[in-house]
Amino acid sequence: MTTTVFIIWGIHLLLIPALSPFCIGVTRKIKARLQNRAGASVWQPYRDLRKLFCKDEVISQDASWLFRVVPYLIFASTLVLGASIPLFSARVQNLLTGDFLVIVYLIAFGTFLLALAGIDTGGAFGGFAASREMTIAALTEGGLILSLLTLALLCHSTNLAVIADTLGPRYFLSFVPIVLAFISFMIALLAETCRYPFDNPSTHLELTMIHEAMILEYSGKRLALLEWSAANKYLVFIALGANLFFPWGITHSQSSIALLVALLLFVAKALMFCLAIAVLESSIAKFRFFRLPDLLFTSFIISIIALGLTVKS
Amino acid sequence: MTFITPQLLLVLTTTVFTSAILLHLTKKNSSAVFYYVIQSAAISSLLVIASFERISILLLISISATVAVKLFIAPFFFFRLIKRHQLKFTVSTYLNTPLSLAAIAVLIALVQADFIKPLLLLTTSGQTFILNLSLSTILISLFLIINRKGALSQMLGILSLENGIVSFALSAGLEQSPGLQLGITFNIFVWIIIATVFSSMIFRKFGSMDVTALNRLTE
Amino acid sequence: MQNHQFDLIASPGFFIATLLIYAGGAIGSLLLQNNDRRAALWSTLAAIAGSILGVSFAVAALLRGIIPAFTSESTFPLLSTSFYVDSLSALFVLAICLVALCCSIYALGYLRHYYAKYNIGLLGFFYHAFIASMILVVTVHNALSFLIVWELMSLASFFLVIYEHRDSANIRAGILYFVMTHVGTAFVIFAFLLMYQATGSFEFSAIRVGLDYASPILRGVIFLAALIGFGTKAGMIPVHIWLPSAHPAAPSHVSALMSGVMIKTGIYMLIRVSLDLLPPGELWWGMTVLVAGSLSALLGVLYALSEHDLKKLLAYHSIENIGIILMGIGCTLAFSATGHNTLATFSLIAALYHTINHATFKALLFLGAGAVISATQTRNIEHYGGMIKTMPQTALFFLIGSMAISALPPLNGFFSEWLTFQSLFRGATSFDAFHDFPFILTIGALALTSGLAAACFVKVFGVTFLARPRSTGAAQAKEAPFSMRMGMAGLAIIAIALGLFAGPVSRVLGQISANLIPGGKAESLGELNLITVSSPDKFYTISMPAVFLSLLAASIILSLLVFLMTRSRRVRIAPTWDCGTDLTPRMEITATGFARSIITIFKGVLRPSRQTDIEYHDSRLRYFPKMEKVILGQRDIYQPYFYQPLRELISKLAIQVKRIQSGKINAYVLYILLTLLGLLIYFLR
Amino acid sequence: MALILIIIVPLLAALATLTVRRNLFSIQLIALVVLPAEVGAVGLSVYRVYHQSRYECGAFLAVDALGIIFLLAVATVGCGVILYSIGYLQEEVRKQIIGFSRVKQYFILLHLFLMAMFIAIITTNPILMWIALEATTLATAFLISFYNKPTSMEAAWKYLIINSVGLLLGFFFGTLLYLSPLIGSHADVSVSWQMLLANASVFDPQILKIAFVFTLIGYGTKAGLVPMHTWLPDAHSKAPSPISALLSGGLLNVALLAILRLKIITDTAIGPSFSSGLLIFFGVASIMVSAFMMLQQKNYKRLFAYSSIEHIGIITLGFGFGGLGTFAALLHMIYHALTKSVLFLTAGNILLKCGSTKIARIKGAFSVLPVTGVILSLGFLAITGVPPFGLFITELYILAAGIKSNLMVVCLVLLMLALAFISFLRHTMKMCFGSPVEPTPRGELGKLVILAPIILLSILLLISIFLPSPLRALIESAASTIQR
Repeated sequence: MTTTVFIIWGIHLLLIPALSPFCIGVTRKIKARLQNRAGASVWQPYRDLRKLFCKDEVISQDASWLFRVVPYLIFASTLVLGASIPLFSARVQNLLTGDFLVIVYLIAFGTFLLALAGIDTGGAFGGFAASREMTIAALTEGGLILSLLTLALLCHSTNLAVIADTLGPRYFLSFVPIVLAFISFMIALLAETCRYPFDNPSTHLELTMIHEAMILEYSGKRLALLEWSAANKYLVFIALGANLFFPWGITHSQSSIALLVALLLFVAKALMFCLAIAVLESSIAKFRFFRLPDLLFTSFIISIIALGLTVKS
Repeated sequence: MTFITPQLLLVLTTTVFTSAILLHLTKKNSSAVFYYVIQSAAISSLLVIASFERISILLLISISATVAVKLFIAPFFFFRLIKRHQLKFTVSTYLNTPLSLAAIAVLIALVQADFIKPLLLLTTSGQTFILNLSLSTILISLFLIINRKGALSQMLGILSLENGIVSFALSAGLEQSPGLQLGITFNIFVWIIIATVFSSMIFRKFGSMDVTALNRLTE
Repeated sequence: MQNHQFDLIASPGFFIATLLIYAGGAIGSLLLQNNDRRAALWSTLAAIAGSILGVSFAVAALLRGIIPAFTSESTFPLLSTSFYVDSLSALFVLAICLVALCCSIYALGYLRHYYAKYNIGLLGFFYHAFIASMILVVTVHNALSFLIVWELMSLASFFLVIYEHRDSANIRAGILYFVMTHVGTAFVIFAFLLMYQATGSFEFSAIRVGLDYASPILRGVIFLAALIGFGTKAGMIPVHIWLPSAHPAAPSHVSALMSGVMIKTGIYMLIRVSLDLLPPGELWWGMTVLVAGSLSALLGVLYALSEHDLKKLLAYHSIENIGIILMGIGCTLAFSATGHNTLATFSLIAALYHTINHATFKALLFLGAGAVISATQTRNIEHYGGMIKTMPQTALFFLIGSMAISALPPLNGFFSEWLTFQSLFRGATSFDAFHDFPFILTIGALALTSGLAAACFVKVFGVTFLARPRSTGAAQAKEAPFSMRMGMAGLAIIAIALGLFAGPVSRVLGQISANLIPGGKAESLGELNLITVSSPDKFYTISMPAVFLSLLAASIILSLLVFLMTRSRRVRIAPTWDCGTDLTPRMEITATGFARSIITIFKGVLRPSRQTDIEYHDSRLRYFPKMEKVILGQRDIYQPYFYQPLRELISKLAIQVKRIQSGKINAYVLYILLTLLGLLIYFLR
Repeated sequence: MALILIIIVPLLAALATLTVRRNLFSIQLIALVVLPAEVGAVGLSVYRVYHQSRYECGAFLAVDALGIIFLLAVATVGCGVILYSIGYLQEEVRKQIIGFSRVKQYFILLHLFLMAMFIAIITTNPILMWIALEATTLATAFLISFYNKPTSMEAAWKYLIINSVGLLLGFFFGTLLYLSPLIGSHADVSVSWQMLLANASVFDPQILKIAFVFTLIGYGTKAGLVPMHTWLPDAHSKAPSPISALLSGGLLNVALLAILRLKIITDTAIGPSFSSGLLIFFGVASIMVSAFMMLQQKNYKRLFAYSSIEHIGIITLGFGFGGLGTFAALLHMIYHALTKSVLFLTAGNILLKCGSTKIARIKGAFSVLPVTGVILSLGFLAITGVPPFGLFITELYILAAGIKSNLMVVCLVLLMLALAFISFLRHTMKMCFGSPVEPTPRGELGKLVILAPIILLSILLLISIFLPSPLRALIESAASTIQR
């Protein structure tokens, strides 16, 4: 039994970093198809990462120790994030770091450091992007917290594992607030993971990029770590959306079959999210920067409405 | 008490009262001083008569001092002031004569009002009218200080106020010890000297005795 | 726990000894004022000694429980110097002495740049008086003595604010500070007078008992007066206007004390009055405090964003954090008024925890700012840059402070914000729909605030320490002296420790809160141990050590792995990519530019002022700008819309009143006549 | 015996000064001799009163606890002022602002002024008190016009006229009314406060009310209560600074003493509510008007003068509130006498150094006059009621005494006190900091002109921190006299 739990733990810890490049690949592939392109293989992100790890590195002469440390810290934070959220098994309810505020603030931790690293090289782009990133992050946080709070209040727990576990029976009783919260959450997701209409993840046009501009000076293994962390963050958000707003398929069982099914189900849900995001991204245009606050405030207001409609338990 | 008959008292207080009003009406400084002398004479005779009853050396000294100050020293100083600075017609007022008289009428009416009644109980002669007259004198003298712009008139107003108070005291039958009376008289004496010196200094500094020129300290 | 061990330390004698050391420090430095070095040495060493004694006293008092009160009558009626160090007082004494300890260590090096410029002896005198009066403020238990020491504290801090008196801006700041604090004190006096009216005593113990029979209206009025009065000291919006100008004016280690602990004395008294002396409270008290807290937090951080003066910016963050503390207090008041005692206790933990946390990290940040300012001689952050290379250790400490104040895990700021969030969550579920909404909105405000605070500290840290230097001052800066770094290191370690040992600290705070809330039991708070903090109903569970350790472990393992995997790769140092132009420091993002987008988004609230200055290559053509200069400032809305009209009204009244003194003697005599007649008619009708 | 000494010493000093010819030093010596004599005499009387509760000396002179407190305050301030005057006038002579004859005149009048105040305090006879008070007016009139400038003439004239009107109208007339129950009894010399008090029951209440209104206005004029205060800022700002100090620290209190004496009689006959209502009214009016006036002040001596009005208002308010307020008002009176004289003395130093009474012309007092600057700022803190100075606690007591019955009044007064503080702070800061308008050499003027304010300030600080219990006992017994 302990070995099973141990194995589940292991999978749990490694699932996010292992699966995240795949999700990025899938999203890119779907977007390519929607744009009538063939697109690269879904495994391409893995190849990119390997290539980057093999490369030599160039570091700006203006960069400080902070610039060198940040990629590790960010990647570590995404690892902790991945280990803290419910994925497929309810056997490993994380009661230590599974509070949703920890998740939100760990995300902020990464953003904070990345923005600093962006400024550190003294280039014009980095600082510029850091400013935009922090602006968006600051405004997103409210919507994110409040949308997750809606679920937390429904389940009377702020622990994500407990929410994922107990929301199911109450789902249809509080359908409207959950849907509203989900809309709010999706906006936050798009904002946090640098998707349309907030950012263009595949841009190389300086004026539109946010995330890419912050990591502009990185190369080699550090760039790989940062790219990977971004992918992790993407998958973390997808996992949050998939397991909290569609809380089915997380198994309590210990049998390997059930676990496997749950795992597959999780992957399927994640792929559905990738599809949805890709479709969404392909159907909308990028917003002007100063229209973004409107969207983020919308997310904020929607979740306040959701909270107002919540039947408290 | 026997020496002051109500009739006499009435005559003298009326004199005091009338001269207070005349102080308002006059336009000449010299005549104002003259009215003051009349007023002081009335007060002095009142004092003299009142003191017949219990005559003593100290009382005699104090009364003669009072008479000297009021009837001789004060006019002497004032006339000298007028003469030295040629202050014949510098008596100017805020209100013109009819309005002043109207204000005086109001003040006299106030004295007749109910709230002043308890004061009138003080009378020993039974004639509340006399006390009324004294009170009116006090208020009218006060009004003289307010209405007049000349320094001399203000001094006269204060002295007339003092006269009014003394007449009130006497008609209410209050007496002081002669020693204290002497002290008061001495005070008034010094006051007159100081005030005269001041007004002549003011004349030197400001070129007139008009107190409206004293308006620099306004903060 | 063998309590008697601490009898010696937690005794009145020890407490008085602490105060005497401060007194000795004050007088000694005044006597030594002719020699800068000796005065500095004496004052800092005495302050260090006093603070160590104070810390040990407070710790012992906390561990031992309540110290017996000690009172000595004075020859003044109703005035007694009575002290009663309950656990709440002990906590604040601890915070004051801890911060004072680090600031004093820091001062050892920092004072050097005042040599031969200003009088060190005077600084030492007021510094000691300031610390001692703060300690007295949080321990004294008689309203009259309280007011005296409260005013002494204001006085000492006023002199510290105007210490650099050759700068007229500092004098103005000092005047504003003293005026505001005095007006605040007037409200405080009013509150205590009302208590005296209701109870006939100025002793806290008698007030506590006597107010039970006071009417709700009276209690409400007392509460409001206390809120305004103590809110002024704490820097609550809209009575905060003194704070942003006063804190920067003082020497940095004093700013650290002022921002770190002095404004907390307002919080202390607010807790003391509203939870200890006045209860039972009413729901609207809590709601009022919540609204004030949200406003302070949100507006404070927005103002901070638009600020370029490093110390002023930190001062605005104090307003923000006071807002967060007020949120916790608001929850406490609302819960305790409605009988949710456990929740009230919990919320008070949040408020107290954030109070201590803010004391540490804000002091740390001010000390860091002081180091930077004394190295560069400017407070304008636009003139910094790249100082992480010249002052690496200061930068590290400042980074820790920045992360703590931005509520990033695993540091202490995160935990107290988490507690505040949890209290607010509980508030959002514990009342009817109407009363839930303030809580929900406050949650939103807090979320927004912490996001904006993070943005602001990216700006501060990025523009100050990162990239290339923007001025020669920043380029030639030298690392701060050892003692200054020691002071900062101490606070940084405390900040980390307070995050790591969240459970035990919360347990201590829980005990303190439970003592204050009638019916509050520390046992009912759920698990508060070294590993986890969780509620009995499993509403929340968190483990700060787990967060800390998992982050640490993940980073270490990851770095090892990456290091092993990529050992053979080379690292080349090269210029930053410059798009083919020469990259100059002028191309870096400025603080103005960084905050510009947020300010633009919130311009409805912030009302920024903007000053543009364009120079054209050809002034007739006006198509090719040679240089454009944008100065973004913050338009003060309190001055023109509230304080200015008030001032004008008073001036107008004063001018009217001035007419009384018309200079006409006739009028003067007329006043006498009219008064006489008026009074006669009025009284004798 | 001690009481007679108190009066005789200044009289002798005045006479002795009169005989001095062309010798500044003898005048100073005479003044210096007065100091220990006065201190001894007053000390002896305090000792006697503390042990016997009442100390009589012949038919006319007696002090009780109430009197001794005022005597103490006036004597302390008086001694400080004499000490200061010696140094101050010497400096003025050195600067050739005045000549020898003026110094002589000054000291004669100063001694007479002190004597008149002492008589007013320790006499038992109401009329004698009036005479003494009128004498103070006369003695100070020339002191106010000391510099013979047009404005000082103006101030002196206003002072003379308004005070004469006030005193004549109110006090003399009012006293007559108080004497009314003695009609027919041919009371001779023996009219005294005690006798009036004993006969309080035979008064007609209405007459007593009228009498109290008159006396309040009469003495209120002298004490500087609004709206009879108009002479006060003029006189205080134009008089030589030590005289301003004595006016504020001495004369106003003596006038208050008379009001108190009559209030005791009125209260005994018709109960305290009537007088307290009036006192509260005048107190609040004084505080409000002076607070607003201080805001716009451009002249620091006038600022201090208005502050005196404010504090007299507070003291009056305290007496009006009664209870703890009476105790506090007496204590406040002592504190205020000390503080205000310190302030006026520093004002003298500043005026002598910088040659202007305009606030705008004074800058950088700290750098020009290091010691005076410190004393000025301490005095400012003291006068605005900032701890550790005692005015803070007495103001609190007074407000506490009033909160039960007069909530709105207390609110108003709190606001006005804050306003007064603000105006004081602004003006003082302007004067203390910055660099001087005209380059002035750094340095104090002399030892004596610093010594006197320092002594007074130390006394103030001492009794602010630690109120000696004999003093407290005296004040308490005085307070119980006031509200029997």
